[in-house]
Formats: sequence, C-alpha cells, structure tokens
Amino acid sequence: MFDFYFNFPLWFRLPLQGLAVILVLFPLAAACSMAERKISAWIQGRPGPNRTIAPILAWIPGMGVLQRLGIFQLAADGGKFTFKEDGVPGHVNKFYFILAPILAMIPALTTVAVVPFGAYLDSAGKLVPIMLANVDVGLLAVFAVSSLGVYSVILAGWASNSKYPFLGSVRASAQLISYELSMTLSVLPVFLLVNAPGGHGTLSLVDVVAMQSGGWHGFTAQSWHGLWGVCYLPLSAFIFLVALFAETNRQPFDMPESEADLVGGFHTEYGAFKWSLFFVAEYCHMIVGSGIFCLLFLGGWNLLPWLPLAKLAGLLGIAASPLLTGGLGIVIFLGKVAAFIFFFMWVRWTLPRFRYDQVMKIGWQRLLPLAIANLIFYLLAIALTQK
Amino acid sequence: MIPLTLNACLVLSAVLFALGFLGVLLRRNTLVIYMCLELMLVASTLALVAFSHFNGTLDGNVFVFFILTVAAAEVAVGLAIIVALFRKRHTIQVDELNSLKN
Amino acid sequence: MAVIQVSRKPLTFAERTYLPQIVGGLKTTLKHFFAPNDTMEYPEQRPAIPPGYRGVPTLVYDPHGREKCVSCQLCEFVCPPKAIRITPGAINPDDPTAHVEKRPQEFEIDMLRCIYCGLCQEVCPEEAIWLQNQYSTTGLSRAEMVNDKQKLYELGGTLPDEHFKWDKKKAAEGGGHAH
Amino acid sequence: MTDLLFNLFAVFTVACAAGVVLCRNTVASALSLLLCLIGVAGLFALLNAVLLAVLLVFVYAGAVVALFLFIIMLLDVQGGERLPFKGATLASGVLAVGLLATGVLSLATHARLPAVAAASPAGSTLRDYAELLFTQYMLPVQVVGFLLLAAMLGVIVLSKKFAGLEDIK
Amino acid sequence: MIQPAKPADLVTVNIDGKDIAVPKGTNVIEAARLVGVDVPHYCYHPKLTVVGNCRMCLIEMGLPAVDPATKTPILDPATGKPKINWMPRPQIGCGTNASPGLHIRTTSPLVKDCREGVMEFLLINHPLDCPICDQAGECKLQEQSTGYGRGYSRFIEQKNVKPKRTQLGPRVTLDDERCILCSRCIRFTKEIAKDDVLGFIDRGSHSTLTCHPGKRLENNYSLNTVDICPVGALTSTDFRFKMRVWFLKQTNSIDPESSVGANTVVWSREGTIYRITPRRNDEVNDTWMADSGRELFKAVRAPDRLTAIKVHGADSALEIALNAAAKLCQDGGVAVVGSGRSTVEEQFLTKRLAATLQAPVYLVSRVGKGDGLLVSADRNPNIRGALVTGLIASLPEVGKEGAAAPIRIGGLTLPSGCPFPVGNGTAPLAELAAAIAAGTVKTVISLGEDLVIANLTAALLTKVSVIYLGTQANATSAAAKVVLPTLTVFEKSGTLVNQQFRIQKFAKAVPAAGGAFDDLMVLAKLIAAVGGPALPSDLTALWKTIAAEVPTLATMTYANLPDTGLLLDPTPWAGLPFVEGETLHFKPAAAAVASPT
Repeated sequence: MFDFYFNFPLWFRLPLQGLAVILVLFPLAAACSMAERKISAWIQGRPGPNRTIAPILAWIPGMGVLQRLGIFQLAADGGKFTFKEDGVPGHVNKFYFILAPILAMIPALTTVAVVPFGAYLDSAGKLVPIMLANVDVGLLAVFAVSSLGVYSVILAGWASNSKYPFLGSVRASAQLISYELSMTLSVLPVFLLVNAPGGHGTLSLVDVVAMQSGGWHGFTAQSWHGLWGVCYLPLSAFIFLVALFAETNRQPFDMPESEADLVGGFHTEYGAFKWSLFFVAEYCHMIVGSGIFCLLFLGGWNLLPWLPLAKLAGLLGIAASPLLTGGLGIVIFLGKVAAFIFFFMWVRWTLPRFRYDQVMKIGWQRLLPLAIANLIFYLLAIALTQK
Repeated sequence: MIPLTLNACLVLSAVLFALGFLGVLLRRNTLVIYMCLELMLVASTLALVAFSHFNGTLDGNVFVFFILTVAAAEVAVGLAIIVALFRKRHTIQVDELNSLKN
Repeated sequence: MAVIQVSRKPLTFAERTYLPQIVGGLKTTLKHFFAPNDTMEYPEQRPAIPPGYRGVPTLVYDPHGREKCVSCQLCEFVCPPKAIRITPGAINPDDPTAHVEKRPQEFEIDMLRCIYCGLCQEVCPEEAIWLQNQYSTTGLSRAEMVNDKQKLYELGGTLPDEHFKWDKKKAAEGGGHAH
Repeated sequence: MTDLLFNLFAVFTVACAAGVVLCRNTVASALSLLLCLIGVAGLFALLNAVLLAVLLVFVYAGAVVALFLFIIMLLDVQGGERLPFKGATLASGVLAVGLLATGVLSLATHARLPAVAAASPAGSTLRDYAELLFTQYMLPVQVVGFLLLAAMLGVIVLSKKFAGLEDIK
Repeated sequence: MIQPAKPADLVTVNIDGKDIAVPKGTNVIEAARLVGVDVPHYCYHPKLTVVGNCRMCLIEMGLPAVDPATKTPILDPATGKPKINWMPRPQIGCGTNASPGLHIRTTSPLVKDCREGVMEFLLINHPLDCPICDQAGECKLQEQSTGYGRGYSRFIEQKNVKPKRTQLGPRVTLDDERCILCSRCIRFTKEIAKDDVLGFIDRGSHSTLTCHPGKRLENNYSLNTVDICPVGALTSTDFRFKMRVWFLKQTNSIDPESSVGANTVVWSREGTIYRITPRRNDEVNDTWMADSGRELFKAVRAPDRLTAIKVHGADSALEIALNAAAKLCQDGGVAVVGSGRSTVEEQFLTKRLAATLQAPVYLVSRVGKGDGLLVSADRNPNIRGALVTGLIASLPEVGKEGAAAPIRIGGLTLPSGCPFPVGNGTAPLAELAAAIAAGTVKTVISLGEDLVIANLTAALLTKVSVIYLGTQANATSAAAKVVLPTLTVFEKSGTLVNQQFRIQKFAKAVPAAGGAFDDLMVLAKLIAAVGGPALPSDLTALWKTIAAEVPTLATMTYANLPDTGLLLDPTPWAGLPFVEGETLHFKPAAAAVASPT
C-alpha cells in the first residue's frame, strides 16, 4: 500500500525523508529536554517548569493541565534559542567554531535513517520493517556515522580557544574512542547468534529483531527465539548499556561537560542557537542509542517475549491492515524507546559523575576485558552448540 | 565527465598517492607526515577496491581489510612514538629532530 | 592514648561491582519520583510565618490611632547598618495628640541597608517599631526601596496594645493631680 | 548518475587530499583528511563495497583521525610551522611527484587493461567476505592479528612511563 | 575657678582613704573631683552660690578624734592611725568646706542609701519623657539614676501633672513636670545675668518654677539657664526636638561676635550645625556665653550665602577669577580693606597681599555697647590680631554710635524681642573714600567687609573695581567685579586674639559649603597671582611662616596652642585707645578710653 511512495523519483524521496527525520527528531529532542526537566524535578521533589503559557492559550479550558506539565516551556525555550542574540566570542577560531554545532547535527540526524522503528505485515503475511534506508550493514553504519560525532566535540573545544572547552574536548575524544571498542565488541555476540551457522550473513537490525520474534514452542530450543536479547545476552546488554551512556556523554559519563569542574565543558563558549544544536544532537544520540538498544536487546517492536508483533496483530485481529499493524509496531517501539530514555534520565539524577581517571579505568580495564571475555564465551558456546 | 572505469579509478588512486607522497616529502610536521602516509594507504585501498570491483572478485576488497588493520596498528604505534618524542624533545618538527646529524 | 586500629571490612564482590548500590540508588530516586513535591509554589502558597519572625521593620499605630513613634531616635542610633533616618518634629498644638509633643516628621528605613537584626524593635521605648511578618520587599529603583513614613505605617498598621502611657497622662491632666 | 557521483567524489577527494598537504594548520589538515576519507568511502560505495565504505568511516574517520586530533590537541603544536615547505624539498618533491605522475599517465594510456565495464561483484554480503577471510586468507588474518597484538603492546610500552612498575595496578 | 593658692593656704583632707591637699575653702565636691571621685549633685554649680537644696551630694564626714586632755589625736590601736569621729548623719558635699584633717566617705553604705533615697524621691514625680526629652543623653537625672538609683519604681500612684511647654521667654521653653527644683536657673539669672526674673511659687509638690509677674526671661544670657539645667525642664526653643544630642559631634570653637572671644562648642551632625553651647574657660567666659552668639551658625546655611565664584556677574572658575583679580590689580592704585573678623592667619596673608601690591590697608571698626559681661564694645573679634600680625599699626577710627546700620549676621531675621546689642558705630573709611573720589584708588580688595555699611556710598563704589572675598551676599558683593566665596568661622580652623591679647584657636566643625573656598587658599593664590611669593595655605605650614615673621607669635604653632588659649605680651600696644569697657574677666587698661557711650 505504500508502493505509491516508492514510485516517486529518488530526488523527491530523499529530501522528503530527510525532512521527515528533522521534523520528527527535533520535536522528539525538544520533548526529551522537557522530560528531562520534569523528571529531574520530580526526582528532586519539586514541580519543575509549570508556569509558561501563551496568554492567548490560557483562555482555552484544560490548558492548565498542559501548563502544569510544562508543555509550553518547550515553545518558550525554542523561541529563546532561536531569537536570542547569537554571539561569537572574539577569541575563537570562527570557522570551526560555527562548523562544530553543524557537524554535531550530521551524525545525529543521519543515523536515524538506518534504524528500523516498526514493522507491518504485507499482503503476503510477511513482516516488512519500516525504516528510511534498509542497508544490510545496518548497525555498522550506525556505529560508523555516530563515531563522527566526536568531531563536533573536538572542534568545538579546540575552536573555542579557551581552556575549559579544550579540556572538555580532550576528555571527550579519549572517552568516545575508548568506549567505542567495548560497545562494538559487546554487540558482536548478538550478530554471532544471528549469523550462526545456517544463517545468511547480515548486520541488519531487522534480522536481530526477527531473531527475537519467535513464539512459544514449549520447552524446546526453538523457544529461545521468543526471548529477548537481554535474557540470553545479559552481559552484552550491560556492556552495551554502559558504553552507550559513555558514548552519548550522559551522566555518569558526561566528562565533556562536567559542569562542576569544567564550567560547561566543550560548549562553554556557545550560546543561543548554536548551543541548542549541541543540545538537540545529544538528545538525538540518546534517542537513536535507545532505539538500537531496544532493537538489539529488548525485542524491538515485539510487545512481550514470545508475543511477536505478528502474533499480537493476529490476536487483536488487525493483521490484515498494514496500517494498523505498522502503527501498533511503531507505538510499541516508541514506547520502549521512551521508557529507555526515562531510564537515561533516571540514572542521570541518581548517579554522580565519575572522575576522569575512573572513566578511563572502567573503559579499558573493566569493560574491554569483560567484552572480550563475553565474546569468547559466546564464540565457544556457539561453536559447541551449533556443531 | 569521466566515466567510472578501472583506468579512472587507478588514475585517481595514483593522484591521491602522489599527493600523499608529496606531503610526506614536503611537510615538516611529523603529524602531518603521518596523515599523508595514511592518505597513501587509502589511495592504495582505492586501487584494490577498483580492481576487485572490475574483476568481479572479492580478493581486492579482502586485502583492504588487512590494509585497514595495518594502518590502524601503524597509526597507534606512530602516534605513540610521536608523543614519546615530544615528551623528550618538545618538538615534532622533523628538521629540528637532527641530533644524529652532528 | 590508646589507638585502636580498626581494619576496614573488605568489600564483597557484589559491592565491588557497585551494581547493588546503583540499583539501590535508582530505587531511592524512583521513590522520590513518585513522592509528592516538597516545593512550595510561592505566590499561590505562602509559608506560615512563625511567631517572632523578623520581617520588614514597620511603624505601628496604637488602638486609638495615634502614631506611637515619638522620634526618640534610639533606633536610628542603634541601627548597625545605619538604615534608619529620622527627622524629628514637634506635634502641632491643635493636634489631638498634642500631649505627646513630638513625632517623626520623616521616618525612612532603607531596606537595601536593613539587615533585619531587630535591634530597633528591641531598643524602642515606645514599642512603635516592629519587625512584622512582611518578608517580600521588591522595587525597581533604590529610591523605591527606601520605606518612608507613610509606607512604614501602611505596612505596620495598628497593633493591639494595652499601653496607653500618653493617654493616661493626658487623662491625668484633667484629674486631681494637675497643678 | 554513477559517473556524475564518481566525478564529484573524485574531485572532492583530490581537493581534500591537497588540503591535507597544503594546510598550514595541523587541525585543518586533519579535518581535510577526514573529508578525504569520507570522499573515498563514497567512492567505495560506488564500487559496490558498502561494507568497506562503512568500515573505512568507522575505523579511519571514527578512530584514526580522531586519534590524530587528540594527539594534536594533546601536544598543542598546531600552527607551529613557519613555512609549509623549504625550497629544496619543494623542488625535489615536485620532481618525484612529476616522475610518478608520468608513470601513472603512461600506465593509464599505454597499459591495456581489460576493459571490464563494471563487472558485477561476486556478491558483497558479509558471508562472502567471511568465507574468503577465514578460508583462503586465514594465514594473513592470523598474521594481522599478531601484528595488532604486537602494536598494542608496543604502544603500551611506548606511552607508559615505567619508572615505577608498581604504579600499574 | 579657684585661684592658685599659696602653699600656706592648702589644707589636707582625706577622701575615701586618699589624702589630698586642697586650698582652704574648697568644698567637698571640688576636692573629691581632684582625686577622681565623683560626688553626684544637681543644685551645685561651681560658678554659682551654694544652696544645698537637692541633697544629692550627701557624704559622710568626720574629724580626727582629739583627746580633750592632751589635745593630741587619739590613735586607733588596731591600725595605728588616728581615730576618726564620724558624724552620725550625712552632710551635703557642696556645703562642706575643706578643713584640716577632714575625712570624707563617698562610698559607704549610708551614702549609697542616701543617694538611692534622694534619687527615688526626685524621680517620683518626674515624667517618663525621656524618649521625647531634649536633655536625654546629657541628663544628670538619667546618668545618676543609672549610677546611683535603685533601678525600678515603687511608686504606683499617679504622678503630678504640671504645665508643659511654658514659654519663659523668647528662647527658653519650660517643662515644669521635669523640674527638680534645683534653682540653678534662678541663681544664674540673679547672680550672673543680674536680671532677677525667675523664682519658685507654691509649696511642696506644687512648687513650680516661673517668671516673676510681668517679667520674662529674655535677657541675652537666658540660654545659659538651659545649659545649666541638670534635667530637661528648661529647653532651648530653637533646638527643641531638632536632634538627639548623642548624634552630635562636638567641635571646639570661639564665639566671633565680639572681642571677648567666648569659648564655645559647636554641635553638628553630618555637616549640619544644630546648636552652640559655651565651653568652660575660667579665664575668659567661665561657663557662659551670650544668646546672640548661639545663632551665628545659621549663617552657614543662610539663603544669602555666597556659593559661586563670580567674575563680572558670571559664574566662573577659581583660576579664572584669580587671574581676573590680578588683572584688576596690575595697574596699581589698589586699596585693601582688611577685616577685624578675619583670623590671625588670614590677616597675616592680607598683610602680605597688601605688601605685594604696595596697597594701603584699611580696617573697619565695629563698635557697639558692651554689656559688661560677655559682649564687649568692640564687635570685631580679632582687631588685636591685626595689630599682632602688623596688618595695621594703629586702631581704625571709631565712628559715632548708631550712625550705621546694624550688623547683620548672615542675613538672618533674628527673633523679635531679642535684645541684641546691635548699637554699632562703624567709622567712615573717610581716607579711602577721599582717595576713591580723587581717583588714586582704582581697585579695592575687601575681605568680607561690606563697604556700603562702612559709609562708602554705592556711587563711590561704581568708580572702583571691587574684589570681594566673603561669605554672605551684600551690597558690596553685588557691586564687585570679582566675588570669591569663602568660609564661615564654622567651616575653617584658625586663631583669634581676644581683648586680653589671648590667642585662642577654633576648629573646623562642618565641611565647607559647596562652592566656597578656604580663605587661606584663596588669599595665597591671590598673592601668587598678583606676583607675590608662593605662600602655604595649609595651617600648619603657614604657622611656620607666621612664627618666623611675627615676633609676638614666635615659638608658637597652631597645634601647640592650648584649648584655653595663650596670653600674648600686650605691651607693644599698651597705649592704643581700645574701646572695650569692663567684661567678665577683663578690665581695660588705664590708658584706654572709655567706650563711646
């Protein structure tokens, strides 16, 4: 039913998809920022932003609830970021200074393209993933592109030409490179399982979800496929989780910012719109990272273990409608992502920041050996069981 | 408009290699020299990929794996050497690293 | 001095991974997440002012509407940051309170200087200056932050007070003790 | 379409490569290298080697150049070069490059390479790569693995100060 | 105070165990003061007769016991000291004079009980007025109830109510409730002011201070009753409710209204003077001063105060004005009108100015009727300073009394009924007038003197260029080409030489009014501008020059002058016809002519 779309010429589809990414991710990031404020407030026992409202809207009944939830704070923030005077300090390297936030947006927005965020059943009863670009290197592409994100931090810190941003960016570059290793290694067992002998050789995230989409077949080996990745790859999930926190510069790993000792870290000299780009990029990273984690370890768009989307659609009697099934899949997936983002924020307001040497120690001396051991364990396990 | 042919790819690869070579010869900053070395390596991978593509085999591509691996190892060691050098001599300019000259 | 060496209990493996502690922390924060807010939403909700609160110093009238201050200037003298400025003056003989003879012509308290120490209230022999429960003073200019006599009486109002020293004296003037 | 993209990427890559050589600022050189690599990745993709393109970006752009920048900032030596080149080295360099260019040009014009017009790759799935790597090229894989190990140890030896071994816990 | 006594007149008394030799006739309060013991008192005043009616100064006294048989002192066997026969009842300290061997106890339980009792009785009917009372802070009742009182009241009955706010005279307000009937004011008016207007009427708790029928307390010394009133019963109408005394800064000053040079204290707060009170100087004014001198501070903030430098009527800057003045002087024909109100330092600089310009110096005499007390006939406070510094060699000509307009003090409208001794005679500066008329004088420099009052008519002034240095606007400043505002006596420091040839110093009480400049600085710059030597304008530095040049003042510095002044040797001017008659501590020399009354 979406064939008409694929009949459009490529030059029309690509900008449309790009626009869709921007139009979806920006509000999502904004919503995340709102959620962050509210969640931090509630965890700290205060109400959080709850005053902002446009005077015109105040007339509409029921707006008060939204106001208390701080919805309009979003618009206020956005307006401020957009219209505030966007100064460039005199001592910076102007070209790279302006380039850095733009560079931050590129990987943040690009990675979404290869993340499947739902699936529907086509007329043949086959699950078709919903994603913007289906490349079979899947996850590798995400890693490759998101690894470019480090450049914005490095450039921002270097171009700011002042010591705190500089320190922040040096820390960031070392941290990002360090945790990339563990992250990649932790994911390998997932694909070892996907590509186990008899598999077809892929890095596609869709196939990872497909692996977790099995039904209940009694206490047989087949029932493994109904479980989620986190059940049989707990260590991988854990390492990936920790590395994800580090890669997205979230607490307790937000070395590049660490406002207590570095003022504002790499974006100390930034303000207004340029700063908001960094801000949005961080949330985009968070969203994409949460999505990847859900796909890899939390069953993607499957509601529960042993209850894949197709089965759920059948139970609900909507399997015939691709639109409804797709919508259901997207809702389930986004729900998981939202929950995971909540987890991000929950952790942020729970754990204190690590010291920088601790970050390095955890990355190289704990996480990396653990990831290697994990990998070897699964290598052996697969080699022995899949004879 | 130059069509995408093996020749074109090879010429492009050669140009990149030559540029990297030029950089190695001309620049005095060890870091930049290293970057130019990387450039030469990348140029060679381009030729390999082109060969592989136009030959219809994957062997060239597979070699790129090895080159990437070796390049990564080389960069790690090279940068470590540069850092060690800088700690000792407080410079990374090749023409200032001339203690063997006299 | 006996020094007792207490050896620290070695951490268990679980403790060294920190994971139980992290989970415990997450539990705590989640509990707070659902707990009701501790914050008071200020303009709508106001704190209960405890008795004896030292808010903005004010001048008060006695229950008969007489301004109690006789401008003895002790508060001006005692004020540590010199926030008080009084211009004394005589009361007009045809004024109903003429028997008090003296009252402030001007009475200014610079709230930018005031440190709310309460010494003025402490020293006042007429109990005319009170630090009441007004705690929020704002202004857009320095001049606005100087409370003049009118403002001070507005803030202070009337305090129920059974001291009628001056009125008793006035009553005695008509009594048998007058000479 | 492919030709157009090829040309675009080629020009872009060469320009960026020139930037690496010519930029006086070390950071600018490194960024040029980054862009150059992205251009090469694009060329790889055009040559049906998407996996290699992604790997190139992952390994080179994601780690190697970042490492370069990290070292540049660590040593804080950017902009230290007085002149990019010396006269003599310039002359010899141009001569060498000229010779190289002549060779390549003669290769391009005289070598009769088989005019295979975009032969379809034998298949570029991961499985094909894996089969080649772990059968035919098993020995090189092992060798490279040892090389990596050696490099890792070498880096540790080089960068760690061994004044007091007890420092390493 | 008590005159230095011959050693033979000294008697030894023992106060609280300490022996001290005091002149015979000294009462116990004064003797105790010499050993640093404070005997509280209300009615006693060292300059007034002793009446002993407050009973506050009760002490225990005793004399050594003498063996009637041998006429030798009986020794106490325990201590080996003479045995004292203490009187069983306490005595008043003010009325007990020192006699040989007198023993006094001021801290015994009996004395303390007595004081407490007296205080309690004094306070019974005293109103709780302290918050509004002007005496609060310098009130003896407050001080001594703190020091010797019982601290709380046992009196539950209603207090007496007496008239408040009675106007005894134009300047004194009486609050009868506060009066403790010490009678100091009555004795003062009778004994010092010789104007017996006050007295008590009624008896017991009805006793009230009042004026005798048909009389008012309106003599020129009425405010001294306020000063000596130990409580807040007598208050100054002018100072009433103006400011609490504890805020006021005290600065020693000199009353400039006449050549008596009464010592005063100027009370000011934050640059505003609130009142002037006398300062005790037993050689000059005892503890008194005239009412007329207490209002002079109002000139500082008077509406006619000059606050801007004017050159040809336009506002100008000091340097420009000095240059303009120098230009007016450069053609010669300059006359300097000095002033008997200037300080010694200013007169010294005036002399140097005249010397530089080779100009004759004239002085305006200012003569009124002396009251024989603290206002002398010569209303110039420093005419002798002009003689000492050599500004003038002989006294200015004295005009006929009443021929000129009254002296205006800073443009004040003084309260009606104030019997200021305003009869004045200023001599016409006849010589100067003639010179102006003849055209030989083209420029007149006036140092604060109104030439029109000095009988130079406005028509004459149009013929000359006037350079005026002064504090208040007048006809001369209006006619002047160059006006340089200067400081009043309260804004500067300096010295004056009074009729006894006593050089006395006064200090700056308040900062200079905006726009006015220090006289010394202006004069020094003017001297420099007209081509004279560079002279210091700083008082300490200037005194070095003065001491070097003026033989009478050699060895003196400003800082070294005692607060009570220093007598100069008057012999060089002994023959001059000074106009003053007798005042409190001054008797004119035989050669002096009587005042022109």
